Amino acid sequence: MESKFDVASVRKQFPILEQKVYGQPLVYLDNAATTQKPRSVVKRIEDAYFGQNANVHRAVHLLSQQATEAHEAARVEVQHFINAAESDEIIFTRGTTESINLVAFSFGEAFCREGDEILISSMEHHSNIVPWQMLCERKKMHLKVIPIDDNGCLLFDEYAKLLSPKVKLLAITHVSNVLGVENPLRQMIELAHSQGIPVLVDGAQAVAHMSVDVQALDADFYAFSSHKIFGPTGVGVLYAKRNLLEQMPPYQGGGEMIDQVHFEKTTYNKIPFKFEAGTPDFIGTAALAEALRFVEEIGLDKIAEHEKQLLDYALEKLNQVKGFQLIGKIPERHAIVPFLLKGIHSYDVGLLLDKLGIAVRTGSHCAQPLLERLGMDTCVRASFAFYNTTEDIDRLQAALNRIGNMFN
Amino acid sequence: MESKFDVASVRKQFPILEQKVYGQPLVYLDNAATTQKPRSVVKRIEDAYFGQNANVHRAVHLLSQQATEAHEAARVEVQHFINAAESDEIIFTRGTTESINLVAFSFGEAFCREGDEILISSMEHHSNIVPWQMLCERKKMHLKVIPIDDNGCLLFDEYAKLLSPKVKLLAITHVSNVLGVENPLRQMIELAHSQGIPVLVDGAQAVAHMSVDVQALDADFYAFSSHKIFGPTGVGVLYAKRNLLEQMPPYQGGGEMIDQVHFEKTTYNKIPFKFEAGTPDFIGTAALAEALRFVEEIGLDKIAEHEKQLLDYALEKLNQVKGFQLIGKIPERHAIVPFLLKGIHSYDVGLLLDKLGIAVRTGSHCAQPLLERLGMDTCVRASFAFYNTTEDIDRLQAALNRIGNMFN
Amino acid sequence: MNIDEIQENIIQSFDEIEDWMDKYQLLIDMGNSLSPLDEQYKKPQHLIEGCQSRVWIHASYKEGKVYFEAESDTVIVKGLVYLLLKIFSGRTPDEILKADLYFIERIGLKEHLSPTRANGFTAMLKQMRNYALAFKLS
Amino acid sequence: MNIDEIQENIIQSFDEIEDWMDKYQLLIDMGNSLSPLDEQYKKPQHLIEGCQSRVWIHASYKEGKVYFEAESDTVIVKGLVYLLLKIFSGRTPDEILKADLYFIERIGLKEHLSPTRANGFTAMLKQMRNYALAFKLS
Ligand SMILES: Cc1ncc(COP(=O)(O)O)c(C=O)c1O
Ligand SMILES: Cc1ncc(COP(=O)(O)O)c(C=O)c1O
Repeated sequence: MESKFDVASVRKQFPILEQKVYGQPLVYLDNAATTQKPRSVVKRIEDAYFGQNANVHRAVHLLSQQATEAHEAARVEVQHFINAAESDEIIFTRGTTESINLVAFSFGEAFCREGDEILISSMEHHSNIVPWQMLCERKKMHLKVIPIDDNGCLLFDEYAKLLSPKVKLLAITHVSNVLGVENPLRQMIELAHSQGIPVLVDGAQAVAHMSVDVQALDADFYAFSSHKIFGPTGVGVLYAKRNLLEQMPPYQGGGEMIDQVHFEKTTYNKIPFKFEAGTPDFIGTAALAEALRFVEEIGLDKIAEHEKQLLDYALEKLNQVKGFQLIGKIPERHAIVPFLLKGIHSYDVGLLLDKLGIAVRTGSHCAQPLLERLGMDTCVRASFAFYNTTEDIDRLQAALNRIGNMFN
Repeated sequence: MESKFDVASVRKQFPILEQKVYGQPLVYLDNAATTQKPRSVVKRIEDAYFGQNANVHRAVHLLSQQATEAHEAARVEVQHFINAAESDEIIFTRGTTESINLVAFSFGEAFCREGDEILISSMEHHSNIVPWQMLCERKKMHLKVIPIDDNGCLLFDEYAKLLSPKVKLLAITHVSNVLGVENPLRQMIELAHSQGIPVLVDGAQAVAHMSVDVQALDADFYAFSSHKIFGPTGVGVLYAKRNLLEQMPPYQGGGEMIDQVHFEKTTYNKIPFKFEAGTPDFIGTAALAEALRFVEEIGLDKIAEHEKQLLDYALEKLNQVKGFQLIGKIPERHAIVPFLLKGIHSYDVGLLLDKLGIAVRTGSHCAQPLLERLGMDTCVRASFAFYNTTEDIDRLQAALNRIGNMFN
Repeated sequence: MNIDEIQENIIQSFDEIEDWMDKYQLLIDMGNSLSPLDEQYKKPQHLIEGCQSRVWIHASYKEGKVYFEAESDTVIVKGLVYLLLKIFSGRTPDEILKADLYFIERIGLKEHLSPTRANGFTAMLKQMRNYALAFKLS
Repeated sequence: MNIDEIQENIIQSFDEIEDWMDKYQLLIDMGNSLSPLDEQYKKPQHLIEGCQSRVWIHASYKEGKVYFEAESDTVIVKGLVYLLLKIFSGRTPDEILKADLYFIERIGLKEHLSPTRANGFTAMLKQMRNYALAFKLS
């Protein structure tokens, strides 16, 4: 395979990839769960702790000013990364899950009443299901689910039928974390907007693999996690349109999210601070900015191209494995290969792959309803990042062949 | 001053303390806002990212197992640090603020009804005020406030009078972040419990300065932030008694907090996972454990002793500064000196101290109602950690003298 | 043979094998040789659900001894179950309750004992002890 | 003198000073020399509230020129206000709107322009421009 960027030199930036597992060089194919970090990200953390660590937004002293500047510069970096109109529309959270919970609460308080509906799809991650179930339970609302076909593709006509004035929000994943299928967001959002329905996009599995433009998508909310895009754990992003954020009440109280606090009456700060209660993870946000710069320097186009080649290569190679069953025939698949080995439980497959130095994920991938719909309890998922190579795939293929032989 | 531990060698573990600010060696006296990090904590972060970074609780592969073990070992470390009965009673959050918001929501949902009351004190940080105001607004409840005297000490008799069957929870700070005053928690909790009222303690300003035993206190909830105890930003702790946690509904949905997800009905995981939605900051928790080990190795008794000596020394020295006005005459003060310089705005004081290399905090310290009660808008706060020295105090004293002269 | 002798036997047969994959091959072979659980026992009340796999277990008590039958949907867990039955089935409740199960760690499979709930193995072990206790008190 | 000439003047007087504390001494002296704002203007409608300090500002328009009076509760911000008034007061709206205020950065005080709201200085600057615009359109 010819790749447009030098994967070997990119890999050098990820020390963990040199590690051995049970004596075998690590093949890390669990990137959809979390990604590895380049040196620059970890160095940023170290430099920040040893050079400019002080609480942000609060003090007049130099360290605090530097920390605040780094934190706010990270907001601008994120803004540019997803092409938001203003940096005030970027809210830092702990992760995709918290971003969605924030919307479920605050949007729910502002806009939802008994009898209203929230629309999601059958392929959502639990983090884009449970917050809505909790909202629906609290407010006596209904959760409606867009069905998918047997391949895992969303049924657009069914979606269209489910739209109604009762629907207060569509919450949909950009890319499925099990199937890698990309949803037709532009058309979906256009249709929802034509009926005045705002749309939240769960971008957890998209941002590391394709260039995202929230304005072009016209998404009202867009959520993702730093740790899935080569950044630190503990940080997430919620993009939201100003106009919605301004109408929504705060989610958590305390710290810098206030304007004036009196026991009788408290007024809130302006956005984004209204939604950032407590000391933010200002070291984490600075490190996330570093990760985004790392990705931008490689270029998402090159990343997508490399991953596409990897995926094609993987499908070709793995299809040669006896008993290999790819899950879902999908036209546009991103960086994820979900599969079963016929007659072998995926737990056994994952466990033995580990002993051969290959990290994949098995189980229900926090998407039980999707697996149930596809008629299975668990599956194996190999998921890529730009640092993966065709050799990784070769190792996977060889390992699966070997494992297959162990069960006969 | 003679100290029982070698502050010079301890300081070597904190590279940031060697930094220069405007050409002057840094004197960091803003520890109540956030603390600096020892090498071991930052090294732990680096080692974890480059050695065992994988999503926790989810996969069968080795990296994930190692990350999970480290994360769960951190829970046990926290348990021992505050002497909780079980590690299941330790919930990881983003910080004190989120811990309190979690309780305000989940306890509120489980136990509070229209007309009920929440009791707080006049000296609370905004993070222990606003969440309760939001709860009270949502549930049409009332926030009651225990008054303080002119020195900032809680009026115990008034507290006793405010207890009633309507009070569903007392939420009180362990140590005030402005005054450094410690509240008589044992007596307060005993009295509250005698009337069946559970107690949440905001421990943000306590844990780095004294040994905390949640069982001895008999606190029902205890919240603190990693970044205020030499650990990383973005991590916090909520201790809560099992029996309460089991009765409370989850706060956020998604990820590992579930047992089974069906669109019709979702069941939740057991504690602590029920309250930890989404990918936790497993690198942060491991680094927090490292910070707690660092503190334990020095020993909180020694730390308290050193800080007491520092405080005495500071009060003696600063009282010699012309126009120095200590805020609050308090018997038991911890590591915090709040003051005004007569006739000089605290913003001007803080700004000029910064130019002399001294970092303090000025403003209302996220405790506007307290400052209002004490008859001021802002004040200057110098706050210590164990790595501060008498030389730091000398520098502060000299700087204040110099600043005083600039305004005449 | 008593429980510890069986454990030593097991440890020895795994110790002879160097390669990880060969150890697992042995476990798989053991799993495949486990006699299937009678369909009547594959009911929810006998099910122990892990996050990724399931174990069904049935116990009976005859003449002071506990007999276990069990099965799992994954072959590797079945292999572990095979070993457990070899050790526990046909023992008195006291033997079971007093036993110190060290073989799992010694053969390098302690990951299966991790508190994460990937497989139902740990829960099954607990369940076997519960059965023993219940029979003892009955 | 036009706005830029005044800025150059200011820069020069600060450039002559080496020590940070002496620069601030100059600012403090300027602040102390600022004539107090008439009490009638110290009303909420003229107040710009920072997180740590306040600025009151009043503007009037006479014969095509904008006159500002202002005050702050901190002397250092008063010093900055003094400089701003020196530059802006008595100018036409167009001069104010077109002005590029570079002196603050050049004298090393750009921290006061940070978007954090510690002092009300940035907001005051914006407010002065707003006044100019309003008078221009009136
Ligand atoms: C007493 C007290 N409570 C709560 C907090 C909030 O902590 P955090 O901002 O880490 O959530 C602080 C610190 O700012 C504090 O001092
Ligand atoms: C599609 C999708 N949504 C949401 C999440 C939750 O992300 P996090 O656990 O970082 O909050 C994930 C990852 O687990 C995901 O893949």
